Amino acid sequence: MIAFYLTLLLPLFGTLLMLGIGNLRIASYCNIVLTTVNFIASLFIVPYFLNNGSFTVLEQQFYIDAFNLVIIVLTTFVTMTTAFFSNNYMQHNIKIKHITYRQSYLYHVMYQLFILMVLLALSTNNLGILWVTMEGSTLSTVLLVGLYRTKEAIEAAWKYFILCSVGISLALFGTILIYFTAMQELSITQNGTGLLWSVLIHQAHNLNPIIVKIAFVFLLVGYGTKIGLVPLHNWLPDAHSESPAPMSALLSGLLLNVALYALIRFKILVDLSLANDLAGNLMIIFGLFSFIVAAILLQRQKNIKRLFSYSSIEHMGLITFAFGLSRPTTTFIGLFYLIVHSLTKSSIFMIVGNVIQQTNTQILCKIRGLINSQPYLGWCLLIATLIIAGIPPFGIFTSEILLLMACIKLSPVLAIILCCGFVIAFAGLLRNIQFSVYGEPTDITKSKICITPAILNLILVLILGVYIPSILQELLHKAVELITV
Amino acid sequence: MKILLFLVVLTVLFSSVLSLVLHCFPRVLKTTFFSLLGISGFGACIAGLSVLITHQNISYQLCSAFPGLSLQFILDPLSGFFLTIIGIIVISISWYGPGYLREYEKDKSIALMSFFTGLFVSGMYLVLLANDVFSFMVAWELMSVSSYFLVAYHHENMANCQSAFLYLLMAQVGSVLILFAFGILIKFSDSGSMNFLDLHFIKISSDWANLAFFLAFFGFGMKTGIIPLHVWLPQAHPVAPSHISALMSGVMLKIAVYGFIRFTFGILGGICCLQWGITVLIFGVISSLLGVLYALMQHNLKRLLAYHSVENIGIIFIGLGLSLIAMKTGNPLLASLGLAAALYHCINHAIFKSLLFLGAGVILQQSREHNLERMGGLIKRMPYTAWCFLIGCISISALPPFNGFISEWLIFQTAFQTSVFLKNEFVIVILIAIAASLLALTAVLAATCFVKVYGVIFLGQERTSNMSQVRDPLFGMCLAMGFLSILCLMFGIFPTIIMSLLSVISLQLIGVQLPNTLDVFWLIPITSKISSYNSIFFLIGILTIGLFSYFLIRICFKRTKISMVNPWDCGFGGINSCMQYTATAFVMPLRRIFKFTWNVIEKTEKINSDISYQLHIQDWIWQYIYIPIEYLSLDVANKLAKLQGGNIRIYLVYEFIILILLLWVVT
Amino acid sequence: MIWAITLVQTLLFIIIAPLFTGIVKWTKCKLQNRNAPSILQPYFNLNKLFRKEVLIATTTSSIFKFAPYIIFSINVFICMTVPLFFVSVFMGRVIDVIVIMGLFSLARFFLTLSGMDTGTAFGGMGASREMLISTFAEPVLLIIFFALSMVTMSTNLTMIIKYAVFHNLWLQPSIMLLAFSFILVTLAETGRVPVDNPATHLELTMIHEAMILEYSGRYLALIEWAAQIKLLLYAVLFFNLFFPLGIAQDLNWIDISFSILILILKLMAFIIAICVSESGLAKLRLFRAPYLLNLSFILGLFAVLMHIIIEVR
Amino acid sequence: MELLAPFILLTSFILLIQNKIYSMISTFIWQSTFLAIVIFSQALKTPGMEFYISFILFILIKIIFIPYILYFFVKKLNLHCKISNLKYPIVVLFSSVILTLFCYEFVAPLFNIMPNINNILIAMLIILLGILLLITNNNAVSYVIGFLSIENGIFFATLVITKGMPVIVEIGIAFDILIAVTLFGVLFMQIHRSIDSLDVNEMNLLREDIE
Repeated sequence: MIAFYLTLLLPLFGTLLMLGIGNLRIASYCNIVLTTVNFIASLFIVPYFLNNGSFTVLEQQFYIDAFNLVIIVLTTFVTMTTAFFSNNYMQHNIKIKHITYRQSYLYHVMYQLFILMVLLALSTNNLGILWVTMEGSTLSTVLLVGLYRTKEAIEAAWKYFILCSVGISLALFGTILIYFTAMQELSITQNGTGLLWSVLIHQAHNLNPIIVKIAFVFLLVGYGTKIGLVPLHNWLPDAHSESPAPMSALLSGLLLNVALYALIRFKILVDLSLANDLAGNLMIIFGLFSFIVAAILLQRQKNIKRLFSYSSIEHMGLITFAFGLSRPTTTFIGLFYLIVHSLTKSSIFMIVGNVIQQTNTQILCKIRGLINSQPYLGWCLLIATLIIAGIPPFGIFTSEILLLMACIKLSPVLAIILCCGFVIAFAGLLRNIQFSVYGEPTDITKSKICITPAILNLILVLILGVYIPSILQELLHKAVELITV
Repeated sequence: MKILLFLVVLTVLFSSVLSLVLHCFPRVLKTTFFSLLGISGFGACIAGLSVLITHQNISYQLCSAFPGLSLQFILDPLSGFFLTIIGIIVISISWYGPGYLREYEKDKSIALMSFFTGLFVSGMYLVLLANDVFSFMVAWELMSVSSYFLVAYHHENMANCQSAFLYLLMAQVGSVLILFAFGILIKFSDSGSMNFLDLHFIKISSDWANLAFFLAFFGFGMKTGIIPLHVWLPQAHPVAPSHISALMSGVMLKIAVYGFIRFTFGILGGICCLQWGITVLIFGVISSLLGVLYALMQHNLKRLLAYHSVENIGIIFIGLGLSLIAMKTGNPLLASLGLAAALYHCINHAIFKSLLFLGAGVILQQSREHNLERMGGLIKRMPYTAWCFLIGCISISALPPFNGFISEWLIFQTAFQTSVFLKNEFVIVILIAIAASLLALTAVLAATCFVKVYGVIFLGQERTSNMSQVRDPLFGMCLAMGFLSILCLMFGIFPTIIMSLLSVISLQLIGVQLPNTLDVFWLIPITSKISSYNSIFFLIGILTIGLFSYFLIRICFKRTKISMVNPWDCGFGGINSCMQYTATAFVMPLRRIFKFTWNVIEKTEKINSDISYQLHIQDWIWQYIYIPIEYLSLDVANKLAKLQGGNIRIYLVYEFIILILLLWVVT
Repeated sequence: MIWAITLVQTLLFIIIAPLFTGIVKWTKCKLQNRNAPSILQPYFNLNKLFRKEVLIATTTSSIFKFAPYIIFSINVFICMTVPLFFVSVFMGRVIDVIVIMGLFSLARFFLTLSGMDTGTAFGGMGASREMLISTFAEPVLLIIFFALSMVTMSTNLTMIIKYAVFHNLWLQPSIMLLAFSFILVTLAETGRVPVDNPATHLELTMIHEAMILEYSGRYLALIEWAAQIKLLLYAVLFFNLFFPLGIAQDLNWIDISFSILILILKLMAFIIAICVSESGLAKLRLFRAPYLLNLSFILGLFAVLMHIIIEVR
Repeated sequence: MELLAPFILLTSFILLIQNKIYSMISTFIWQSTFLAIVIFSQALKTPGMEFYISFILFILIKIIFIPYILYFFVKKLNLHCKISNLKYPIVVLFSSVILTLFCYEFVAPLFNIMPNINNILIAMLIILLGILLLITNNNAVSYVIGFLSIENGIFFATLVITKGMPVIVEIGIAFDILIAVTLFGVLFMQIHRSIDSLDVNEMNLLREDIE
């Protein structure tokens, strides 16, 4: 129980601490220390959870079950590795006068605030607070996206802010509708607990189906914009490509997961109340559509970070598709895919950050011959791209195979689309990366590269690809029972 | 035996990891890596042969991460046979490697190459041993990705990277197709288990089986290089270092053939229908004919050999097609003969193709020259390699004493017997007749091509000056080539031993054993009344006559003098090297007759008194299938990019429309 | 006893071959009313060549010296397996029809290699043209043997002849078509007039001659002799496969002498046919020769069709 | 309560066709005041303090703080002289009419089981008109007002459907809106410094359709 309090209070304490510290070097070291302690604290929740099941804290305001525990541990781990990387990255930026001290001060404050908001969103029991913290996480990252003050960065920040906040406000309307249906069921005495998840889950089967359907539409559009499903994805490539590398690692590694977590929370309710799989089908359609469109758009990307942000859209589409199929096996694969994807994607953005620092350009055709000029970095980039494109021993490939197998069993037509998508994505990714990795090296500024956190992530993905530790397997099974009713 | 199997796979993996560790001093690394590789190859041979001889399978189970999914491995006669193929080639490469990599030590890092070679060989082992879909796919992808790195080893010029990318992309497409085929099978297996053995007993309707078969055929075809899908092969193999391209074209194509055999005969054994056999036969014939026709026109030695791999794979698929037809029309004996012929050609092709690639490697290493037109007269400078290369050329053009002829002869026998057996199916007999004659045409064209290659490279006069420092290679390389050429001869002279081993496989897959004759010499496919071939008497007969006539002439015409003169120059003056027939001239008649198969671009310009002649041979398929696909994908991407217009109001309009649409859908 | 008969047959083959070419040349000159050299002229040539001094080009390698022996031994070995007048031969089961085809292509392989070895234009030209012709001749040979083995259910030469004699196959239409296409192939393979003019040394037209231009002395003798054996072989094969009328089945003297007589008559007819065709037809242009062979290929296919349609059902 | 609902709807209609910033801000203030009155009437009816808290909060933020900030920025970036040239106001009005028709036609049957049907539709309409406002205007400040009118619509929906959200959520939402508006201000400064005009159409550097 204390571990849980610690995990939540640490980022709060961190934000206040960062407000106080002016010097960049101390701030980034504190950042690393805070995030590591936070990760260890979140690890301690797991044994507590394993021996006495899902529990609520602070008279039902916070609720921990298998599903959000997995994502909390994942979030804290990714924030820790990104903190290591951002320490080196920010110092380099300061050295080349890319950002001023004030901006790095803002960066660290917002970094801790973002972690606080995400952890709150994951652990809250109250769906209203879930909306508030989602809005808070968007607000805290807007300034970070526009950190570099270039024309494109400001434009990206503006678009990110407008599109996400408008989208999420629709989600708020959906939450209100859910709250209304809950109010009708609950007796007057508990009017305060209408929005509490643990209460709603028991009442879900007799919620009014019609209103729940409309609520889910608003929620899907709302949180869909945050996940980056295709018709609503336009902010994602701009935001991820213009923000600083640790920021884009966090954005694509964590924020998308949290949005998907929120959507699945509501999907469980909708499935219980509607009894037909309307929610699942909608998610399948959106997921598959974004998978194919993103895979096709991968072909023509000129900017290295845009390339990987489109690959994030593609993988998130695939994960939504997996959850949409709402079978025990596919949800298991979806969860596993979520973990593996966020690990790989954050490590890729760290490596890309290093590459951009060396070649100080994001245009793919200007980066040439990395293997010859920077062997470690070049090989890391090549292997990371191949991992995300799906090569054998790593996690992405295993989850792709299992998803395809499950999908063939359910509906072969969808499986055909999946196959074409895999191949197009593979072609798009490798075609663009290979010229920057092979060939004669262009002139680059030699500077210290820090890819140890990225390699740590990739090794974890390799281990996950081959063998899942029993604790994780047990957690995932509990989460699957929760999600697929 | 199980420990031996472990030993084989683990030594390769250990050697690849070791090579990363020792990367700072290449000489030690080179010797240790190749010796470990040799040991594992030798172990593989023993394991394979032991299974073939003692028929009992070795199976092993490894539990893995996911629920209800365990990696199963099995070594049965079929995979044992292919394990021996890998073993033989890996042994010869382990001798060849150190000598060949001598020049690589200075600039390039050998550690990376040996790391990926280790992974590549272990991937191939695991593909053979895999007994369930998951481990098969993992090993398959491991094999193609590690060979991608090997192909992209010389990544200085962009053409290599482009062909490496094409190679990996087509391997990826192939593996997705195979995955889909397996998926269909799993869909029908009630227990949902991925094990090959359970998949064999599934109840599947015929049109699903058709879909699965054709998917698997094009998936594996993509990897073996059947004609429409062969485009990556002539670009990827010549680019890799020679011993790797020997490993790739000698062995990797066979692994893909193994996969196909495992899928069609192993899993779908019971439910095959006639169209399968016919399509395989037609594709086999087309790819063998077009493969050799394209090979004729090549100037780059290694590209020529790569095209020949396409041709030989076509021949293997002809054998498989015939056996499928025979199996469907109810004659299992002929089916097992066809399968045995195809497998026999697999091992033959593995041996003589690796011999030729290793020979090509020696030529390239010594003369630094890829283009045939600039070589000539090398036999005088490196006689040993010349003779080994000659044996390779003779066996690849399927001429009697050597192993190429045996498998071709067996395929002809299957063709004759199936046509005799299927007297009343009018269409099939004509198809088999045309296939057999086109196979003969391919054999002759292969002979023409290798006469050209051998004549232009080794015989005649030197065409350029830099042939002067060409010498016979180091002992290791000579040993490898010698070992392979002796094997070519042995497989040509003692076919009955191999056939008895192959009949064990056909017993396992088709259930009918070939009538193995008792004595060692007589190769009698079905009954001696129909046809028989005794390779020992044949060879003894020719040798006795040859030696007898040689000594007879030497004794009774001792006194005649032998003197060396300049060749006849019609009295005009000294013969110089450019008067010789070049490779292009040699195949000019065939080019004019078969001109519809290539996209021939010939230009002769006359620039102030000196005439320049340019000839470009392009592949129709590349122009009419692959380039349009590329443009199509880019166009679709550009059109879709309109979605990201840049104006925030348009994005909001998208959101608005989606909201309205969903609301409308929900009500 | 059989191996004695085979030995006699092979020796007979080797000895008659130059005589056969001598008679062909003699009749051709008589037809074109030129006074012809004596029938035994080939023997004198061979004798002279064996004694003459051997001149070897400096540019050639060891293959140049080995090739004639290999070619000669291949052709002699084939004589051991092809029955001349007695049907079953000691080496009969060792190789079958396809292996004979393979042996001919092996001989051609070494001949072309030796042609290329000299490093002169003639060698390369001859090799390339020889390979062109054989590219179109091989499939025809195969389709002929395919049809034959379909009819006689076996690819073994002795089995085919026994079946043909027993069922007197030559009356069947498909066998007649095969016979005609086999004649066209023999013309191409042995380098007779429509495809290649054996008598001339003109660069434009010679195929077989161009490859052996550099040979002299005993090597030239061996190759010439092998070519003559090959011509006789094709003639005998033609009659054995398609008109095995009088061939002896069992070992009594009457049958053997009768079959020798029939053989002589058949060879005479063959010689007359060749000479008439040689003096009548002009040499085809090089790129026209494939059309001739394509014609024979289609005839072969028709034979297979005919066999299935008429004879089977 | 029922009396004021159409007035709020009217104000959002007027917002759509405004072309001067000042008039837009004033219409927004009118909309917030109407909403405040509705909250106050609700507060009277129900016992308990949370409605009074949300009333005070609402007035503080929506009527005093935000308009002050907006006026401050408009004066600072001297936008008041510019007229947002709405090319074709008629089309905008026409589309808003279609929107209302759509709402009444399609969505109404869904909500018939709810007590006060037309209030919910008005709330829904305010939200959709807010989005329409965003789409049609091209001035950054009008985006702020559009965003805030959507918030007003949602706030009105909470009042009508569920008689107000739990207090924590109310405070959270208000706090979020406050931060959102300050962020809008910061972004205005940055945009003004980068492209020295607040026109949204200029900001399309990040595009992919140009080859």
